Amino acid sequence: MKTVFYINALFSLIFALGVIFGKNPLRSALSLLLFFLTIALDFFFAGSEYLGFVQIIVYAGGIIVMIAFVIILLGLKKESPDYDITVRSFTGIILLGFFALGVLYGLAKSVLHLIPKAPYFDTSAAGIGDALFSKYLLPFEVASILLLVGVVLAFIFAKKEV
Amino acid sequence: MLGFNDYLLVSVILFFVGALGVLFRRNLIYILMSLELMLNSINLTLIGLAKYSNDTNPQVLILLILVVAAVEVAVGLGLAINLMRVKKTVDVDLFKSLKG
Amino acid sequence: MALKDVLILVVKISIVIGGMLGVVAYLTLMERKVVAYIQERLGPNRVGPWGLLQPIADGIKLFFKEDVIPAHVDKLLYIIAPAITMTMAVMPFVIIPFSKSFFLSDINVGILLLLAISGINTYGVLLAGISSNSKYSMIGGLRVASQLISYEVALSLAFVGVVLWNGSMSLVKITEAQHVVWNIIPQFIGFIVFFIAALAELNRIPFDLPEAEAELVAGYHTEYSSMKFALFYLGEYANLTAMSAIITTLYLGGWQGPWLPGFVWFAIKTFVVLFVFMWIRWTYPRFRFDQLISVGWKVLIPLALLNIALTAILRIYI
Amino acid sequence: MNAHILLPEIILSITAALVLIIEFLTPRRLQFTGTVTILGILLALFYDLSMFRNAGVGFFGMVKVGPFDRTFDLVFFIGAILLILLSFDYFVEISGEFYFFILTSLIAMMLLAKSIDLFMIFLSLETLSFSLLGLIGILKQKEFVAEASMKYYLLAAFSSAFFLFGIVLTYVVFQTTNISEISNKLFASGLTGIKPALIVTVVLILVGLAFKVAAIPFHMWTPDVYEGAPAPVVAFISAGPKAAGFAIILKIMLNGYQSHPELWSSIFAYLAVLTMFWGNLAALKTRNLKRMLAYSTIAHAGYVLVAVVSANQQAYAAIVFYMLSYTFMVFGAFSIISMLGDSHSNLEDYAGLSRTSPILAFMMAIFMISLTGIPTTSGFISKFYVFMSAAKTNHIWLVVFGFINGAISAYYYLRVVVFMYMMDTREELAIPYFPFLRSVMWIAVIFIFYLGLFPQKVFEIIISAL
Repeated sequence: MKTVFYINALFSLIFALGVIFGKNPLRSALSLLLFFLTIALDFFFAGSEYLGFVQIIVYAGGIIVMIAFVIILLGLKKESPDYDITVRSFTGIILLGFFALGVLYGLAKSVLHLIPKAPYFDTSAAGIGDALFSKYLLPFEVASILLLVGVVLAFIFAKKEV
Repeated sequence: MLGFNDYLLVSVILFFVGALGVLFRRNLIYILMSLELMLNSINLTLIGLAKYSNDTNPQVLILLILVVAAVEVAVGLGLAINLMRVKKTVDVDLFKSLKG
Repeated sequence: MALKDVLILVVKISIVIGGMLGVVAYLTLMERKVVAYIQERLGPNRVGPWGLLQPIADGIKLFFKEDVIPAHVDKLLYIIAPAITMTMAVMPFVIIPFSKSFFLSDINVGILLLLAISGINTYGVLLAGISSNSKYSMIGGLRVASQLISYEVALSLAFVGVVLWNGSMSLVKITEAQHVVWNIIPQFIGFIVFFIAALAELNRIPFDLPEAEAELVAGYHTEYSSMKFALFYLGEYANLTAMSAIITTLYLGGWQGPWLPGFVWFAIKTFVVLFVFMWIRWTYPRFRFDQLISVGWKVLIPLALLNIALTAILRIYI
Repeated sequence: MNAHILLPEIILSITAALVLIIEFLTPRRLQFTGTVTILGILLALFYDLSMFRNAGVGFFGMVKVGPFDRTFDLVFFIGAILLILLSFDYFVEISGEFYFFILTSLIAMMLLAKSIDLFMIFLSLETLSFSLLGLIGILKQKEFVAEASMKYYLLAAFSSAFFLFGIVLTYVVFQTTNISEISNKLFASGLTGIKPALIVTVVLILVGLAFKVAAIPFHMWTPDVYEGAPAPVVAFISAGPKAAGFAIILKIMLNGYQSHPELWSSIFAYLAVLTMFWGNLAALKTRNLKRMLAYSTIAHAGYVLVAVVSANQQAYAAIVFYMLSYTFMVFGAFSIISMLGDSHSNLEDYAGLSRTSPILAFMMAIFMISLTGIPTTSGFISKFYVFMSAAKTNHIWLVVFGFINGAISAYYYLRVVVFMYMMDTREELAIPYFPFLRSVMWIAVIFIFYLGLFPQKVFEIIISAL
């Protein structure tokens, strides 16, 4: 199980690097799609079929198509000097590296003791729905407001006239 | 034996790969995609947490984070279209007209 | 899993895929015959009796044609695009129950699997359009992207109605729940929405703008030839079959029916739906693109939401 | 479930939906849509005040409402109403979604001040960021606005990803996202074994919060956004959302990690000093008034962080009081900037204003004096309360730094006054008569002097609400 997980993680990493170092925007978008699929596989491994499929539906069916659509619409092609390393970005990257090491170190030094909350792991849609509409009712409502804001915002920015 | 720490390790690494992309790229579309990487790697921690503490709640959080991610992309792409219309480029480093 | 189970599964899979490919091949003939009768012609009748060998002849012709890969295409994407289309067209049959006991698998969230498949299915057409690097294909690809995103929302909302009504996302359970009344009666609005959205998902007339011959030559597959073109062509019919089978399962009671065995009922219903699809194709004119998008967002999605609200009310008070 | 404790938010959500429908039916009737919005806000305010003393936990432990949170609401409501008034004169023709975004950002801020669940805070924060993005980008076809909204979006999304990661790691450490449960667990079992992880989570969360209050590592967006965005929106951003940011800081750090101040106290102290100095020093060299106010808002965030460090009852009240008086000061200043117009916000444009329009120049001088913190104005009183609370908890060095910064800030605030009164005008600016901008200006002046001369009553109300 561990090997399978890490092989999958390796693929995630490869696709993630493919996204951030890619030269062709469209290829990067596809790499991102494959990355999302590996994450969906992780959800399947953990036993949560529901989340895995939702992940594929939302990302593959919606988000990546949207990104690809905009890439074609804007006519973005290969841009050879798309990234260059200036002094500022270099220091940023070094700081980020130290930050990452710090986070890993901090997490490794502490004892994270997980206590099982239930006798078994409930991955059914019914279980998730119960939690969503009882304990997480208010976040759910706020998320709906957030979606509405997002829709109106995207509409306002993307439409032609003022 | 696969444990929670493996999930945590992978998710931290992927998160910072995404953050690297945000800092490193100049094209707005790439930055958007890197933001998606960051949000998704967070989901990986949550699914590990759900699995190893037999808890339903992190799964709900994953669903809601999906909502946030979708909104972020939609808004970001709308912004990109607007920028292309107004400034004819989506290269964020070329936006320097606001410098006092 | 014992060896015997594996063998049974392999046999089952080969039956499904083989049968499916056979059906798809003959669908091309069926379509041509149907259009011929609608237009008062005879249709193909030279190869074999009543033209029955026509698909085989077509197949041989396509396989032996020269496989042209244009110089300006993005090769990797160009090659995988038709493969995605064909694979994803076969995938829904993994969970469709053909009869009471004959199905490949039954998963709890079957409907989500269907949605995920149709999500990935988009990429076949989209990639074909983009990678071909020609204007017609590009426009076709763009149209596909916007069309499929718009109609997938309506499609999923129609699914929600069914899930609410039957209380399960497993296709087997949904079929079993229809043994008294088919879903088409309590879910009639949902059925209409689903059917129209399915037409759009399949890129069929009146929603076939991605490949509108009059404007775009052949849309996203303008640059394809030979085997790859055949894959697209067959993939289209495979998608059509899959969609008909899904409609049969979700709304027409699946294999349920009196006297005849379940499998026969399933086949009959699927063919009726297929026939309706073809009938529509040769009867209606094409939409304009803005009409297509506004139908999706302003008519179908509100209708689907209305359907969900009504279903919820019915579920509570009946 | 106790849903009635969120009645004001529910009223506002309904109003927001109504605004969208009105905009759909009769597009672009600014004053009508704005009036409906104000009515909705007033109704919500009425219920908010009538339930002022009602306290309770609701929605399965997601929100906890007490009188203190409702005092924060007051700041948000005032900001929103003043913004709507400013918008009547400032915008010629915009889509009515502007008011929708005002309402959603108001809802998000109110929920931020009330939620006691970390994830709830994250979602409200995202809603707030995107609503503000809508306000900033409402004139999207202008080049500056397009650029400002992009910068705001990028940093907001980036920092909220870090914030979310911090929350998730907190969830891992405590297996709960509820702030009071976290606090209980910390009291019960202490830091053994989890201290490094906790520091990591605190830092990650701080990244997100520093962005919202424009504190030092994530302040970069402020000058650009302030310069590019429409002036009324800038006033709104520097008042309400900043107060909301401080409300969350109080909530997470003071309520959640109450028992272990060593986790966050010193970080905030350094942040406060750095933020103050950076803001004030950067403001010295800029000659654009909007940009200068952006740096000054960073400096003011530093002053408020001083109160966060001292973390006693008086500090809590001082923060609310500070945000209340700051709201009036920035709205006053930006109402005058709006009158001159966004494209005339350089210092040179203000030269000789005392001759062309003496009232405006006088008012501007009052706002600048109040921002500096000179007695008889509310700016002085609010700073006084903040430094008092710091002095009481023996953070004398913070007070000293605060005073040094006050002196530095006097230079650039008073330079505006010097320009207005002692320089000769280069070109005549004909300023039309804007009834709504002027009324906002008068409201601001009245409250600045009211809070400056009779602060006791307001302060006592806030203290009693704690």
